[in-house]
Amino acid sequence: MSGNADIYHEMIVDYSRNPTNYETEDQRKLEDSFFKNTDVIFHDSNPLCGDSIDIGLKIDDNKVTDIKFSGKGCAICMACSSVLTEITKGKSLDDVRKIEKNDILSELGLEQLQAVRIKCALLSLKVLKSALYTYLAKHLDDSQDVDKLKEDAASLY
Amino acid sequence: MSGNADIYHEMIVDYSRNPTNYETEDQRKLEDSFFKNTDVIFHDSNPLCGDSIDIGLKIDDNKVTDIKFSGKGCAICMACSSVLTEITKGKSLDDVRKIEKNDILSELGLEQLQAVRIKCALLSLKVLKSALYTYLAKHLDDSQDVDKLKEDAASLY
Amino acid sequence: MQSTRSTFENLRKDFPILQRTVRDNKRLVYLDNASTTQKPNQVIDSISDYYRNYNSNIHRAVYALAEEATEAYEKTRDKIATFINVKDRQEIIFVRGTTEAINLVAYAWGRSHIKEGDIIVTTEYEHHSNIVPWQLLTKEKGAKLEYIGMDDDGQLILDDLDKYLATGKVKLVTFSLMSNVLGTITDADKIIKKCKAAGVLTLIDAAQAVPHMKVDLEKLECDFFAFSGHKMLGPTGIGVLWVRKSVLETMNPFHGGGDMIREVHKYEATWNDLPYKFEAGTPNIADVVGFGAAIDYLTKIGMDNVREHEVELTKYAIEKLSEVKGIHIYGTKDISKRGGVISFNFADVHPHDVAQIVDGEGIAVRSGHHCAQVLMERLNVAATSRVSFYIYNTKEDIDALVNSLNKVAKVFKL
Amino acid sequence: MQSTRSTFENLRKDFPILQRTVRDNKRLVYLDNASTTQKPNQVIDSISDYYRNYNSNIHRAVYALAEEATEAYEKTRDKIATFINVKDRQEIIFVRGTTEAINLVAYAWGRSHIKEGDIIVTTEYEHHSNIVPWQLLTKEKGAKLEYIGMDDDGQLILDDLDKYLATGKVKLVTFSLMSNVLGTITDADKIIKKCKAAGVLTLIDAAQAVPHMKVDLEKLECDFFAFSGHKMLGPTGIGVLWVRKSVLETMNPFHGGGDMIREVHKYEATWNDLPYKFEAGTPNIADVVGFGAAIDYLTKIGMDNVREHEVELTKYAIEKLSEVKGIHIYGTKDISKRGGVISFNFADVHPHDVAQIVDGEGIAVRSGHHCAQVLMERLNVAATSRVSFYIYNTKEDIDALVNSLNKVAKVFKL
Ligand SMILES: Cc1ncc(COP(=O)(O)O)c(C=O)c1O
Ligand SMILES: Cc1ncc(COP(=O)(O)O)c(C=O)c1O
Repeated sequence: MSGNADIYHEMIVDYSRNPTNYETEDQRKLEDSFFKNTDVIFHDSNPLCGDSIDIGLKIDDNKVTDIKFSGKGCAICMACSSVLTEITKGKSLDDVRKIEKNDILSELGLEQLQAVRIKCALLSLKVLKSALYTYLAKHLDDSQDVDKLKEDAASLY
Repeated sequence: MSGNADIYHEMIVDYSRNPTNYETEDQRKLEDSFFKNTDVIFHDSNPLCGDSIDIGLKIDDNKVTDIKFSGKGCAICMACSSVLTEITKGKSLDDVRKIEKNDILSELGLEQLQAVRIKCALLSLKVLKSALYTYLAKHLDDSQDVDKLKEDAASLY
Repeated sequence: MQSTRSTFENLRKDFPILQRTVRDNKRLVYLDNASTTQKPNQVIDSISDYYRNYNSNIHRAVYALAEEATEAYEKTRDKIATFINVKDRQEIIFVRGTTEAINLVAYAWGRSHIKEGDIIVTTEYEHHSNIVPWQLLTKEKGAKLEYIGMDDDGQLILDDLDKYLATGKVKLVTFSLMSNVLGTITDADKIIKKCKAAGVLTLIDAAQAVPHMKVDLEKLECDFFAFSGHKMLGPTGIGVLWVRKSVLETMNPFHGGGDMIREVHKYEATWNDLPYKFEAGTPNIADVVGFGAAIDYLTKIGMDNVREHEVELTKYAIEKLSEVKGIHIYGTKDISKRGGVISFNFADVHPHDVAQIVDGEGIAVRSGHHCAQVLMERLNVAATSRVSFYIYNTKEDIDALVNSLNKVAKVFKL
Repeated sequence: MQSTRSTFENLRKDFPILQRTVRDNKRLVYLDNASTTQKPNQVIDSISDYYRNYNSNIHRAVYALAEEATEAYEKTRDKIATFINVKDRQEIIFVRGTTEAINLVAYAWGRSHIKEGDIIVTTEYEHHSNIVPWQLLTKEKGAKLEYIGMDDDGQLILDDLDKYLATGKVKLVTFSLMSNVLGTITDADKIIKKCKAAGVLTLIDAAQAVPHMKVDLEKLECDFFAFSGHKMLGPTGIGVLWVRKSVLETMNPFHGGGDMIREVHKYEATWNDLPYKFEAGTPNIADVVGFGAAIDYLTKIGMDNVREHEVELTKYAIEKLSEVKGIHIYGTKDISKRGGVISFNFADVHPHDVAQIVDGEGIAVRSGHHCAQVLMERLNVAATSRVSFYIYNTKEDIDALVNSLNKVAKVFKL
């Protein structure tokens, strides 16, 4: 394994300081907070490290028209969440379902991340998939389909 | 340590087959059973091996006028119980309190017995001391004295 | 796989303790394997290796040691899954041993699922660890504990089970797959089939089974399954509870603490994913690693070969013991229905005295109630002597035992 | 006793893991001792020696191996009694670790002594293992869990305790003797005095205290006391619960099974003497033996020397870390009130990222909530970085840490 610091290239450090599609706790308290106006919100946390992420989605015509995240996490978590929201925005629900872990990891050069940090990197993807099945469970009659999505989320790491 | 079989000299084997001051389960069921006519009975067992001993005492004028045991145990246990009852019979309560483990062990040449078998050898002494404090607790006002006896029994092994 | 016989002859050299002598230079003949087995160098060294090279707490830390320790710990879970044929590693919980496993079920499942009037069914040949937890639970809940009786051949009387199931009140049937006293192999398929038909859950105490024969949980279809590492070449202090996922999901936490939580707030907490929800606190990491080495060792031999070896020894032992005048062997003589455990009594000599005299000859034999006092009552004996075999035992061991019994006969003038 | 400094310099050679390198040949600098410590050869070898020479189940069998194993197992109990100054060995119960110890109390004492409306008091700086079991218990019983608050210097606010005690409803006050995050040493004497005056029992979580300073239970006068072997040079999987005899005698059994019973009949059982009543099933024998070796090792060094060594390191570390721009250290700077645990944050860099970057330099540092999320909430942080020392750490280790933090500063452009 190469030096651990190599993971922390410019992009990740930048994202960690300036996450995209991000709302702070204070912003969420405001009247016009994105999170007060979504079609679905999901929250999850990493029991091992305490990283904690919310994702909110606006969905229209089976498309994710807007997405934001909020919460606390390490640089890896914040960068991956940022990239994930960028990838997701505008995609059809079907395409969102197809997002795989490597879509995120490769974008940030994190394919070699060790197991314990993978959980930091993929927490937001897990939350996104969970948000989606929560939404679909309400709007879809096909419970088998939803179960598959749920399994998908559970087996991420 | 010398050969284990050396422990099993004639006397022990004999006692195990013909215990003295012993009542079988069947005898205890009879009308004139000793155990139906005692001043105190105590029961205890060895949780490690299942040896299980009852001792009954007849007490008169602060003397053990008669004593019997019943129950199940190995040769060591049966021999030691036999010897113990022989020693005890006729003694004043004060003298019974003074009976020590070596009084039994030395009688049978068992001073070198290993720890786990010591419990077989001394179970009946423990039961006797417990029987005594049960009796005294009823007939004596001095609870401190009884407590000491109780401790005595507990610290045997 | 090479010839089985030479495999078993060769492996004795892996067990350093078998090279030692006891009691005035007597060769150690270890025949108390139902209690705990000896360990091969491969297991002993894997534990030292862990402490020498990558000891660390697991799961939470990011540094190198923690990464290596976590991987080794979790790899044992996978090895166990393969060994007992479980598809979902989340169903495998590490515990101290079979006793803790069964108590965990009694607390974390039992306390929320057993109600007044319910019945839990066990058997007359259970180990105390599969009786006492259910006594405690049924007493607390005002439920009832009932027993499947045993016939004189050491087989369960399944009519009893039918009778209890017919009441409609049975919530759990719990039994050992192999008796630790008689060696009887329980007809688990039959019991489970009856229970499934009645919608009743089943728990298998496999402490004596997993070490000695191939067990396939896909086929068994029980709901709870428990065994101990130390009875199968593994270290002391580690065992496994397997619970079917759908049942596990209905269970409350057992111990509260680190690693089993997701989020803790002052007045409430949420739980970690399975199986971690049931593994609170720093686990016995080194011994999990050692347990993995034990499973590797057994896998290499092959569990069918282990069984075959023991069948051969058991047959030989029953034959030889039967030739000694005054020996009474308990349980069935049908080898296909029993494992390598033989309980016997020798004339009127108390088993303790038997054990002590044969110990003088270097032979380690167990005597007593074997944590099965209910069975002792059923057999109407205070105790038995017991020998039990494992992969490193030989026919010479049995010959030595028989010789030493002759010494018992002499001392007690039989 | 020879010069202390040379003692501590010499003992590093006893720890094989400290000779290894990590991450591209970097010297291992192990600074996560609050999580688990490394083990000296003396401990590692005592475990191998057990398995190689006298492995056997204990207490019940009469043969030679069992005699030796039982003696070694029980000898550790005596060593522990001496180490923490307990007169009555029957008060010492072997458990897996602190987590199991506290849960045992919650089940075996709590469930029969806590009733609706009762209050259990804990503190804001507890480990999850001293919070979650009480949440579970108080929820089950309709009782309440209350917290002694912490001031900004990391000291408990004992006025809170007075307030709760005044209600007359408090049944137990439970606290750690040393915080695993801040290193704060709790003023146990003061708390216990107040509780005794109010007739309230006290439990001490000593997981972080026993390994690092002299503890005297004759003087402490608490009622329950728990610690883990793996945090004090001992193996994983073994720990101690001490309970005052008069309290222990009021407790129900925890696990049912072998060794904890006196007599088992079909529908009822009676219990073994203390402490065996609370040690059901085959215990972790090998690790009890290893734990004994760890206590011997620490006894030889002397706990006052251990404490002195750590005070020196902690002083040095606080000094050096304070020189790094952007480092914020939590808790008191008064060394007499803290142990060798330092939690800090580094500017806006998340502790995980700090840990990962310093790990690249071979330095094992912990990041996260340290199983103390209630404290994290109190400190208003998501996580901290934590370093914690033990007998084998040196000032060079701290210098290496500080150097690696400069690397973090560079990566994150601080
Ligand atoms: C203060 C404190 N209490 C309890 C524990 C739990 O100990 P264990 O994980 O050994 O059960 C720890 C260690 O993690 C601790 O630091
Ligand atoms: C059938 C059976 N069940 C349970 C146990 C208890 O196992 P442990 O002592 O490892 O918890 C044993 C072993 O003693 C056993 O033989």
